[in-house]
Amino acid sequence: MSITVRFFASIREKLGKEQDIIESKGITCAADVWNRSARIPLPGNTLVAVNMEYARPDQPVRDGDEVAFFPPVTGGAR
Amino acid sequence: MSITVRFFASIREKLGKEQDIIESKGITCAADVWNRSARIPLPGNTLVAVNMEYARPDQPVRDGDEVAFFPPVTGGAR
Amino acid sequence: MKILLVAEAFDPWREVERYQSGQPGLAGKFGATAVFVGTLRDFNRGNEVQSMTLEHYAPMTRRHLERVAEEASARWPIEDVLVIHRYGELRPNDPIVCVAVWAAHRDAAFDACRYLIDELKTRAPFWKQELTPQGRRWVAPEKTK
Amino acid sequence: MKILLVAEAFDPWREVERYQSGQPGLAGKFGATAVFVGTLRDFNRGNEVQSMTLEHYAPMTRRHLERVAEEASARWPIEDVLVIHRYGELRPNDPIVCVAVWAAHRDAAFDACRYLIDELKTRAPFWKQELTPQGRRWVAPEKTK
Repeated sequence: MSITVRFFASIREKLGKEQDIIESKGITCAADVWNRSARIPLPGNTLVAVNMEYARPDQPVRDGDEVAFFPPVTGGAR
Repeated sequence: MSITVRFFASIREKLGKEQDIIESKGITCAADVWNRSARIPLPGNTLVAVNMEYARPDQPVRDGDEVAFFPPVTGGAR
Repeated sequence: MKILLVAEAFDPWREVERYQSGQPGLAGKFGATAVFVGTLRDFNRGNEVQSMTLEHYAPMTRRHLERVAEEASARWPIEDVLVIHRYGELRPNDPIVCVAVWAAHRDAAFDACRYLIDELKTRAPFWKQELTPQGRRWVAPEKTK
Repeated sequence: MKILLVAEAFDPWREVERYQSGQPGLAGKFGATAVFVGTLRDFNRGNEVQSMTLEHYAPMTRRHLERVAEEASARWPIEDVLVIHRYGELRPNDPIVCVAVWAAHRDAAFDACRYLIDELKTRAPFWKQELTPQGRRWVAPEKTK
């Protein structure tokens, strides 16, 4: 009965952790996952992915989901 | 005292010659070169080059010039 | 179609040649190939760059690269696509990304190649951190073109 | 900048790799490479193509390819250009033309590469003749895009 939480790049560094496993009890959306795991306000430009699909913070999450938080992406070439 | 004339591709085939050297006497423009060397009317879509620069049929030519006639170009890739 | 995520330096020209020769069904069918290669420069915004670390979210990266390639294949008449993206620690002059598109005609090859590189920049979860003489810094996302 | 007119089949990926490695001044300075390769297909307008002969006006061809490359260099911030154009008798799957552009940024690389291939098609004096089972035929020029 758990949700996997992943943090990347500057958010990972800021929180000092890259992965968390939290209880799903009481969690209804991605923002709840952030609040329980990060314990600081969600930075405005943070991207959210639920099960590797981009999502909004109010997207519902359920037991077994993987929820990721990361800054704007910078792949490819200039 | 001569002008070098070159024909390419379908025009070369049609005339049955790829190069001609003609007297420059009496020649004032590229069209005169065509008329003396080809002896048929200049086809409408023929491209003309004088000394390897694209030119109009009425471009003046002088002794020592190289004048070329060819169909629309088809280099590169589709 | 092939998507490669690689941890080690790669030679994009050799990879394109190898992929193309390994697709005998392509021979004679494509008239146009458009390739884009992004390479790490030794300077950025006025600073010397000594190395760059490319972090990514591996399974999500692969899924989104595949999706962008499928979108390009649906949108343009193209024959094949190869995408190679590096991750991990890179040195200046290392290729970062290579996108190759084979098509019958050049417009489709160019347009699909450019779509791929533009889309992967905004959708694939990669993050760049540069090491400069002033220390490490996360690269800011590109402004909208 | 290099313009090559070649009578024999060439491997465009090997040539790009070789040219790039032979320009040590480029290393670290370019972030983007755009390459276009045009290849002879084994069909055109519904007919099987057995071979193609590419006639050209050698010194004029070279002069106009150089000029197009210089125009691209003046118009976009690019670092280097390589153009290879085949002439003579080609077989299906043989590369016809390769245009490679190195630049700091991708927009310039793409735009200059496309400009080069579009311009050389309309200005370089090349003529294609295809051999099909129905005989030889001169290829008609492309309609304006």
